[in-house]
Amino acid sequence: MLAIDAAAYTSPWRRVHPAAKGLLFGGLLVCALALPTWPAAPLVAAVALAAAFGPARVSPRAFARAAWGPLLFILTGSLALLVTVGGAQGAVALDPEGPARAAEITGRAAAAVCCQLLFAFTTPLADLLPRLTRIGLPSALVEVVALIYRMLFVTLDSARRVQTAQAGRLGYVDRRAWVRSVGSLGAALFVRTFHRAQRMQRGLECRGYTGELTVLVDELPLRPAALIAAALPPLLVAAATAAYVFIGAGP
Amino acid sequence: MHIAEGYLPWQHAAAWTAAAAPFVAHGVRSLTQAVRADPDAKLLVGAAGAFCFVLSALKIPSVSGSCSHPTGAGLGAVLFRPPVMAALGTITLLFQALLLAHGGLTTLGANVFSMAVVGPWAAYGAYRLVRAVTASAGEQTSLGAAVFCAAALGSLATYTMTSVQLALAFPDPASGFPGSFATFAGIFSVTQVPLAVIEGLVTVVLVRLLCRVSPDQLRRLGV
Amino acid sequence: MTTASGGDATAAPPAALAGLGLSFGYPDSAPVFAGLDVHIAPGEVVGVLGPNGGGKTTLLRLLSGSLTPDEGEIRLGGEPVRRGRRALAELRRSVQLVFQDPDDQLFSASVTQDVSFGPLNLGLDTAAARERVTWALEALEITDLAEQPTHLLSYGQRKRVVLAGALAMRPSVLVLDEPTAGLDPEGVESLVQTLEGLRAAGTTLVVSTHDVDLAWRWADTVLLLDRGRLASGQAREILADPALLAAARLRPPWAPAAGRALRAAGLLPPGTPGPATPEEAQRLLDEAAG
Amino acid sequence: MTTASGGDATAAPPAALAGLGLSFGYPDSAPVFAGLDVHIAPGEVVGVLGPNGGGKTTLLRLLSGSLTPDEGEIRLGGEPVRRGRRALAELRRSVQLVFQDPDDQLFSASVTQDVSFGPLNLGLDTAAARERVTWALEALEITDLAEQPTHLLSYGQRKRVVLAGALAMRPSVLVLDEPTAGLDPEGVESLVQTLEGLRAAGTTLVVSTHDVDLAWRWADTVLLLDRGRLASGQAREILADPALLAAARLRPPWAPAAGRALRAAGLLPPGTPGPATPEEAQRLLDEAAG
Repeated sequence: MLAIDAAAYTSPWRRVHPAAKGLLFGGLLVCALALPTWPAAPLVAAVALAAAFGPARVSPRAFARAAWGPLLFILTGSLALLVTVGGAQGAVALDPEGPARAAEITGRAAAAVCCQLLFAFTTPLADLLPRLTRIGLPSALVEVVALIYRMLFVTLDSARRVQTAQAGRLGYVDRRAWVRSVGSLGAALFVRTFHRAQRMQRGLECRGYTGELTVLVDELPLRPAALIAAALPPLLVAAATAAYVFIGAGP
Repeated sequence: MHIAEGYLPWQHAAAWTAAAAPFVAHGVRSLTQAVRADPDAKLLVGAAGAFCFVLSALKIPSVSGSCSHPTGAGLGAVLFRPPVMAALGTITLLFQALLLAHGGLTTLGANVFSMAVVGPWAAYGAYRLVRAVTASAGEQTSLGAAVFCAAALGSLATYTMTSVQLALAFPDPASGFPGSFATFAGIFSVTQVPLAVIEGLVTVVLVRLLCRVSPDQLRRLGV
Repeated sequence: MTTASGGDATAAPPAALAGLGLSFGYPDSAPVFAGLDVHIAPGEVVGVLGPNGGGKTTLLRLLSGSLTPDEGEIRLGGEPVRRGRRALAELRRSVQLVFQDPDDQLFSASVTQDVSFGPLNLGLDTAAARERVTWALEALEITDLAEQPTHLLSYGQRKRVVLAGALAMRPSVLVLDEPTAGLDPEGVESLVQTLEGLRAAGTTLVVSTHDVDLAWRWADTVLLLDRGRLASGQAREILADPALLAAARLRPPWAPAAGRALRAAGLLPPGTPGPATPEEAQRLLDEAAG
Repeated sequence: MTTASGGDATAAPPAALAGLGLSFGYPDSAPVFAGLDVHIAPGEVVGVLGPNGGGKTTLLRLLSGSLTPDEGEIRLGGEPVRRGRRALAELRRSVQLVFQDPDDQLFSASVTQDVSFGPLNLGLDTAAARERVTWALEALEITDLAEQPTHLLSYGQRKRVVLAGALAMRPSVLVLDEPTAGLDPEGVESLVQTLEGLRAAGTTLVVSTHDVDLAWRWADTVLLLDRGRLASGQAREILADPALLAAARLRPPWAPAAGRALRAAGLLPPGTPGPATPEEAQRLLDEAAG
């Protein structure tokens, strides 16, 4: 129903422990943010994309569709960096430093977005969320987060069907109708979601619910070899960047 | 308008995370307390969270003819109060980052601060204020005006805060923070001011309907 | 329903609604149809049958303009529906889709408000919209529900309100997804009666259902669908063909077997249609016995 | 099912589950039942039939402890269920209720997680709970879904997962609200096969349905309900009685009429049970013709 989510469940890396994937993509993300953008950002992007389209077999089309939104934000945001206001050249002027600054930020953010997306594309939330207790989050919170994850799909499904029904009766034909339709859609979803919660409460009581939503979490082996393999790419990117900077600073 | 992953320098990302943390911690504490006190509350909180996520995924018309999404900050603040919204908003933003690629993980703190803290608090303040001022004007008018102001102001406050965050991260080389704030706010205001008005109208339609369909639920929530 | 593939499509009488060469697939999954042809004659009741996941709902959504085909075209009254917002709005107005779950289509606080949603979107003024509402509620025999809040209605009542909301658009074709699901036998009977009334008044009905017995006694033509068209034609020919039904993973209806048995017993003259309902069959048997 | 009114209740064999003198009403509305008696014998399939709003779901919820009767008592294996949390928990464990809409009972994102919820609430350790999950998924033939996310499953698959969740509690009675609603004929058939397997393994089944034809061929006993009990007894007696069916606003099943016609045609010896399915009737006719 949501493209990234659906892809994550069929990812060949699904059985890899989330911690290993977190280390790989998190490490690359840190490289992109903390190291000098040139050359770290292109290196990070290249390594992340190679991993994604190679062993993790992420569909390039699905990836491009998902990346489009954040990239659009990055590009429009960077437009603002091209100009300077209130300076010596008058109210609004092109900033001679602007293009370099915009390019740097665009590069860094684009590399970072790759890391984030690829983690999302390979890590299903059903595998990730129950493990959040292990990093110290209260179990009541984790249960609520997991419950929201399940219920949002049911609600999203309702939203789509109500919206289709409204469109069939020309509910989105002009802006006025649109406002009325979205408002009544929101109200319908509110009512339905809370009724659903009440029915779910009954359903869970039949299975002995007393307040704790304890479930079995699938065992995923966390092999030291996987952790080392996951840590290697970020370390290599960091080393390559350091070497580049060192050589560049040399004679 | 979620700040994308990697767009903020890491120092800024860390600072906004620190700024948002106490609000989120407070929200999570009140949420977990409510859930521990009453096991029924767990499913209701789940419903509220799912509702917040789906609400912010709905499409509303914008000037350009394309569409955008409501922030939901105003409605959420009126229905669930700002402290709970800090927690629910954070969960929503986390799901948006991982499921929709809206906003990032390192920029989660910055986005939480603008969308789950500043927006809801501004909306709630506006709601309370307008409610107090229009108390004599009749329930329908008073509620309608208050809900409109809450939703519109909540939306505007969110985008103003995002502009502040971007301006602080990228000050104008000549005029510093004020200049770049003017630039970012100027670019966003073209689309965001009409969107805030539309979000206000949508929220009024929504709350009016809820008053008729689900008055008990609203009373329980204290609207 | 008359179906045509390829060249003789032009020779068929003008269909109320048709799909020519429809191809459609949801993103990231196998196509549901490739090159499907569907012709729906005016004033017919068309039964759409097939297994779950066979594409019944997808076809209904394509025909009513709530999905756009990847390839192929929809024809409304013989005219191809052009791409673009205005043509799409006209298709949606003329072909109203009624969902299986009435809660998906009820989003207003009161029955009148809900039924008036469509007419108001057509740009009618308040008086004209009110007239439409009154007429639609009468046609569905639920005038007494006009002022009721929607959330207090029974399931069967909600189904009728949703139908009234669709009817208030004055569609030429009503497309119904599993209209009898969840209704008790009495509710099914009374809904079918009401829909027969609409058909008598000139509305074409396209109905998806799992109920082969209902399709046997009610549908004029039948379309068997399992990811692509399996067969279409006169209901009583298609539904009497065990091989076709097996291909569509359906069980046969009871009526043909009962009819054969009654003819074998000499209680029905050869060549006459069999009983449509078990009550009819019982009556024939009782008459013979009594 | 054996039913008893008044004095002879004690003479009946110990029921797997019984309700004696059940009265119940929802707040602010007329009572649904007053003094209803229900006896369910071990190992039976009990069909609960009646119009919408007739109290089928209410009865199923009372029997499974999801509602508490205003008056009367529930007996589990002959023993009255005392009021109080522990007795209620024991009733709920032994009598598992499966709702019509699977989304009302699936709260977890993964199938294994969801099915494990009940066993863990019983206090089983991880290994024992995992064993129960494996066993329940095998019994419902959905072992391949173990790792799937619930929101990507089809409707029929979700129905099976909910059933597995109930079965993992090892109940003595499974109470199913409209288990076949929304399934296509093939889905109905395969679900009935699976449930028959559970019955063969000793589980008692209480099933509400609108499908009189299904009740005829599957249920041992039937309970007709329309705000109070109308009748109960052997399925093939109750469902062959037109007067009773009319009182419950049900249509008769096809099978008895078809059976009569076949006997009248001399294709079935008198006294033998009629065909349970149209396929069977066709086969008899084909054999006679061929």
